[in-house]
Amino acid sequence: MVEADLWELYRQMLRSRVFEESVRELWEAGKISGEMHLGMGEEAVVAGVVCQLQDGDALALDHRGTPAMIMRGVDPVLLLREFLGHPDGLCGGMGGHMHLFSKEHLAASSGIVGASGPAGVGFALAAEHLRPGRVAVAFFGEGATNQGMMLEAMNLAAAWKLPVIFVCKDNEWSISTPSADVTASRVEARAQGLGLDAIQVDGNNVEAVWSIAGEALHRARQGNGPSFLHAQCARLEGHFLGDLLIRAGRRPWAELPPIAGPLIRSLARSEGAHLGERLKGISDLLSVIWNARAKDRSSQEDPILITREKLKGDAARLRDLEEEVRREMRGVRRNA
Amino acid sequence: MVEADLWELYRQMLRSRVFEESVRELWEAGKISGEMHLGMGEEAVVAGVVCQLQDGDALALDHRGTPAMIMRGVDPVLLLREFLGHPDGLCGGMGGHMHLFSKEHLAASSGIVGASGPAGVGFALAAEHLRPGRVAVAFFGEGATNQGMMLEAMNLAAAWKLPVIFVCKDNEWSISTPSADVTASRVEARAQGLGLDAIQVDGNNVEAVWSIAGEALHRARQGNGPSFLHAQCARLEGHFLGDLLIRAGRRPWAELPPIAGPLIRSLARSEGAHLGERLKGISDLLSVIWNARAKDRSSQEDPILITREKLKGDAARLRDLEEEVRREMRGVRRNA
Amino acid sequence: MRKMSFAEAIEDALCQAMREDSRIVILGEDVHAIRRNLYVRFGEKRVRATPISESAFAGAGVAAAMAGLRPVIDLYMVDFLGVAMDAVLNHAAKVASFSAGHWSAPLVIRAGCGGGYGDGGQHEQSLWGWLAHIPGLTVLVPSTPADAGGLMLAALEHDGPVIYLEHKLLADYWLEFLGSGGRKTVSYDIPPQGARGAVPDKWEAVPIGKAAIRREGEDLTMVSVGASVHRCLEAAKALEPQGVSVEVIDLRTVSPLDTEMILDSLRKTRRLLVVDEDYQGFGLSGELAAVALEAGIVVKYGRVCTEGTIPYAREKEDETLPNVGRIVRKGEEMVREA
Amino acid sequence: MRKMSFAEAIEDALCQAMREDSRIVILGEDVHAIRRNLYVRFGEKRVRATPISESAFAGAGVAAAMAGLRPVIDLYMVDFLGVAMDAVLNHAAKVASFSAGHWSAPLVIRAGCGGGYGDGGQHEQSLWGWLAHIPGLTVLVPSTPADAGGLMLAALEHDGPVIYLEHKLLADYWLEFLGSGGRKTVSYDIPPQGARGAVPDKWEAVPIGKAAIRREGEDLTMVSVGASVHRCLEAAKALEPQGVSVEVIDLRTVSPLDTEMILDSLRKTRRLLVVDEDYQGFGLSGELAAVALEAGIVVKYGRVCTEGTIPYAREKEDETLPNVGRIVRKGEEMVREA
Ligand SMILES: Cc1ncc(C[n+]2csc(CCOP(=O)(O)OP(=O)(O)O)c2C)c(N)n1
Ligand SMILES: Cc1ncc(C[n+]2csc(CCOP(=O)(O)OP(=O)(O)O)c2C)c(N)n1
Ligand SMILES: [Mg+2]
Ligand SMILES: [Mg+2]
Repeated sequence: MVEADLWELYRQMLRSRVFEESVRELWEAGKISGEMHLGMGEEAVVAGVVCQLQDGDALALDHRGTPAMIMRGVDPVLLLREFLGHPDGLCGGMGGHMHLFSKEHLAASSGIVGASGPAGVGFALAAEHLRPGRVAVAFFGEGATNQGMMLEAMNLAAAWKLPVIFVCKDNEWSISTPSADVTASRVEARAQGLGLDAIQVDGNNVEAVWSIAGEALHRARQGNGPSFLHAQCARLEGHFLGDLLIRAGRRPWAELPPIAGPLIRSLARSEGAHLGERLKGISDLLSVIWNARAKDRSSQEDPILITREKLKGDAARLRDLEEEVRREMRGVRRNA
Repeated sequence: MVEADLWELYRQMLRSRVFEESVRELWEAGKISGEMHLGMGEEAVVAGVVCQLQDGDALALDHRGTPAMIMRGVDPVLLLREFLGHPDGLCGGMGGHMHLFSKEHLAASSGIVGASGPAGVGFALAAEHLRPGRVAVAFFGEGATNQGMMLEAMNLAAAWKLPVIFVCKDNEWSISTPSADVTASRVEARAQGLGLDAIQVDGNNVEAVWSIAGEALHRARQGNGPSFLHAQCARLEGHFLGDLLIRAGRRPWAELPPIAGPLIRSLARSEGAHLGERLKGISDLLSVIWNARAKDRSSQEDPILITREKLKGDAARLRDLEEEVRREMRGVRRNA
Repeated sequence: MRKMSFAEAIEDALCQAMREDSRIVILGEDVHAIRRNLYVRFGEKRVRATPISESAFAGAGVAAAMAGLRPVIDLYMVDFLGVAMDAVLNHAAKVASFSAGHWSAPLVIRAGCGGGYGDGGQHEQSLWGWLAHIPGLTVLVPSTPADAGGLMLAALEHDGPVIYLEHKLLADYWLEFLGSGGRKTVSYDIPPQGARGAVPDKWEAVPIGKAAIRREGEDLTMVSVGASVHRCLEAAKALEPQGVSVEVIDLRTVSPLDTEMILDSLRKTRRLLVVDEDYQGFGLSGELAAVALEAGIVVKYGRVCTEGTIPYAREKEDETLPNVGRIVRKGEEMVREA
Repeated sequence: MRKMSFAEAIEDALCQAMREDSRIVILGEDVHAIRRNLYVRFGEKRVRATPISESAFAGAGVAAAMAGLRPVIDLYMVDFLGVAMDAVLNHAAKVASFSAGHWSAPLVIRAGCGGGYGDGGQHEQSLWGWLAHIPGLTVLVPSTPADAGGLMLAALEHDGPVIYLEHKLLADYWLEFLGSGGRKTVSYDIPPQGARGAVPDKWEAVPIGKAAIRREGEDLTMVSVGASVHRCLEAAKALEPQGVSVEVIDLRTVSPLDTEMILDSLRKTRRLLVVDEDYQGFGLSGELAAVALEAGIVVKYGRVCTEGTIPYAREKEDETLPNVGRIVRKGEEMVREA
């Protein structure tokens, strides 16, 4: 197995991060429409897997597909143009960030939660027939493990021993719902219960992800079937840009008052649940905001900072690398 | 907990069996149209659960809903009229055996594999709100545990701690597919993987089913959440009446020749898979027929015979009971 | 009379109904946050957050309705009904038929629909005409706050499955949630009459199956639903100086159609222009043509609909969805050729 | 020219294509048994039995098609598409649009459709008009053995998603599987011209989007598809003695429609009778009305379709599905009133 090149992994992670910083700016400036789900916080998981893919390997992505696209080698200019809705974007402005398609890279995303499961299986099936030794990777969140087609896909992959790696990026949230509140079992248990080898890995440790993913990829390439990686990571920018939950945590004085009025009326009006239950409702909401705040732009859980820390020994090289990445992305921004 | 009354359980099982024998005759006589999935072989599983239900408990059934309807107390005359397509059948002739609905008994079936999962959850939710202490039971086959909505429903029930019992009648077949060939894990493992207590029980031992189901029902009634029962049983009449697989096993000399011609051509023609693979194909088909034959009307795996054996000590009582049941069902047939 | 936003009207009507009828429960993803006021008021058992398991909780909603609850299945976008379609097509819609009318499934499936904010083709579909194809379903699409509340009440009182679609350009919280996200740097072409308006002091059901004439006219009948009704009204104004008198019918209920009102108008104007944000082929616009022809009314006919997958890029999207310019041009064409 | 059953024709064409193109794979429940001849011939990797996981294997089919295979998703009944609708609505149909035409999903979804054998409302739907509402899908419904094979070939060659529906009254193995089960005691109203007929020695694709005139006539155009085409032909014969000359158009492709052929016929007959086994409202029958009106052709219009959930009881079912009696009566009415 090839050793992880931490410098290269960091470079790819940083490329994604700096690219998404541009995206955030442009979105805030109103240049990008609709929802914008960033992958900030997932870079180590994505890099650890994607950076060891080969020509002919395929990628099935969810609504946070940008980092994987960037690291897979899709031209960032095309991506940014797509987000900006240009006719010469990656998808001619037809898709946007939730519907990214690069045939050349066999990479496709979907805005439907869970759809990357069946897509990964289909890509793997095609690999088995047409490109032996090639694999497919499906990325998705822990919330997607409650979606029927994802569960079906796991069984199908295992029953057919297909070369697909399921990578669950567990940020503990499904939009505003702590996934644990609506999920009756641990993620590994359900993958195993459907016949998959399931391995847990620290999603902020890119070398650990690389090494576990490397084994899974190797098994798949050898025809030894699918695997399931469960990687913990943080959601550093909320569910999407402008997430009210996050805004409420960041600037409570500005964001909470307009919400508070109706809530207080809901607490006070006659007819409804008992007061105790209503107070619990309020406290539930506050704890959701509070908990979401905990990881918001958390530096402890930022894979970029964590990885950077390991490279600080060679400060000069680090500076050069970071300057190079920032230069590349400035160029991207200019050309988009 | 109430002790199992083996005589009563046997009576209910036999009622279902004798009723379905009539159905089989009428179907063969062309009086019943379309598919006909009998529950012969499942009677012990169904009786062990259904006979301890109470007013206000609900039943979500699959395409083999007849035994549960009979044992739950639905008028067999209405059922038979329904199967015969009479305007005064249980559903006015609108439903047929796959779409049986009795509001009075809160019992509903569906011809869509897996649909009884969500239905059981919904019934349980209504019980929680409107009829505390009442429960729902969902019956389905092991093949249905590959259907997404069934998997989703298990998690939902567990996450919400709803009073629902999932009862998997495992006859090892999904129509002509040995379920094990397409299922990557054991049934219990997937139920547990989705957060359910899963218990295995011999589905031909009605007292064992009764006792395990009794505990599960008790837990559910107390508000202690859902359970999953995995009951092995046999498919005594094939997937449905007229199942070609079963016919081929029963009367190979008559049924195989028309099938054989094209198969032999498929074996012999140029272009296609290697001969070895083709021969494996033929042998797969033969083994499917062979294996289906093994349980076809098997007396070793017939829950009626197995239960009867335990009651043989009191031959007179047994004779009376059987005569009474047969008399009832003759009456049903006359009145339908 | 009070004034309310479209979104407030729905919530207010729902709240009134929930106070009066404890069988009403709301199930859906994130409802503790999205329906937070109802969550606090009625508690977590009646406003219950689900996993991302639409086929399970929509299917459960059908059975819960059969067993006595009045579930509101809250579904984010109607696009996501794809994963739960079996519950609608083969269960909710068929319970009453299968049971020969002995049993019914009175549930409401509530979802956001429609585009105009650049979210792409898997999040901006309308699909009301598609759903209306399925016998046994009632499909409601309000275009004003008063109807939004009144039709929600009607949906909750109806003894069968109802699809209730709220257009995201009218419901401000959706637009804020999916489009603006606190940004002041984006703007939308929001129909003001649809987004805010007068509502009754106490909600009463707006009858299902009754359309509304939003503007009377003599030369051309525009039939529409949802946000497009307001586009029609704008187009009608633009056509006025050219001497074209336009009648605008807001269907409000897509299924069952108010054929009587439509036919009365067509007998007068003899011109039918359907403006439908749902896909053009095999849907509402076709059905309205059939309604006219079946009644033997000879009309000039045109349609301005969404013809293909909705593009992400804002300008492309605006051209794809029915817009005032396209409506006016088609209207001119229909009158000119007469 | 050879003679073949409808079912043999499909298998034969599929076999020819599979010999020539190793990218074609068949995925579906029980295909080792249902497609046993192809299973033996091409092996278990190309004819692969699935679990009862339609959303996974249909979704996988979309991606496999994108990555170079030509999957045929074998789905038992079209009714079961309910559980896999997301793969169709939000994925298969949208890949080409989303990727601005750079990528496509050439898969075939093959399913049984239609009723007439007493299997109840969750197993006998047609749904072709419903599916045709979704932009990006091609919907094929053959009515003869020659078209069954030729359209299967066309589907396999098409560079996009195709829904291929085979009517169970025409495909003998479905009827045997779901209806007779070896019984000699039941019989069905099988259209003989549809169930068996001449086919070419070597299959060639029947062009997508081309209808066929099955009978020429002057007074009334019947437009239909699938088994109902044969009901129309029977009805046309029954109307002949009354001096009514009927033209019968077999659409063969529901989407995209062959509007040219339809309009040519309507210009001649000025009467359009749509006979559609799919549900009546918001579907094919409406779309055909719109096609006529959009072209500015004034026609008398009628439709004989399935109006509600299909009943299980055979007599009720026969009354619900379009039958010759209903078609004749409607035809008479349309000519009488003229
Ligand atoms: C079928 C479907 N249901 C609901 C949604 C709305 N939705 C978009 S993202 C999301 C949460 C997904 O959670 P998870 O899979 O954990 O991914 P994360 O956003 O946390 O990365 C939801 C519910 C959707 N897009 N598709
Ligand atoms: C969603 C769906 N897919 C496929 C079918 C066709 N079908 C009917 S029964 C059946 C097998 C079910 O197997 P299992 O759940 O084990 O029940 P069993 O028939 O063995 O009792 C299948 C595939 C269906 N009715 N619904
Ligand atoms: Mg998550
Ligand atoms: Mg089984």
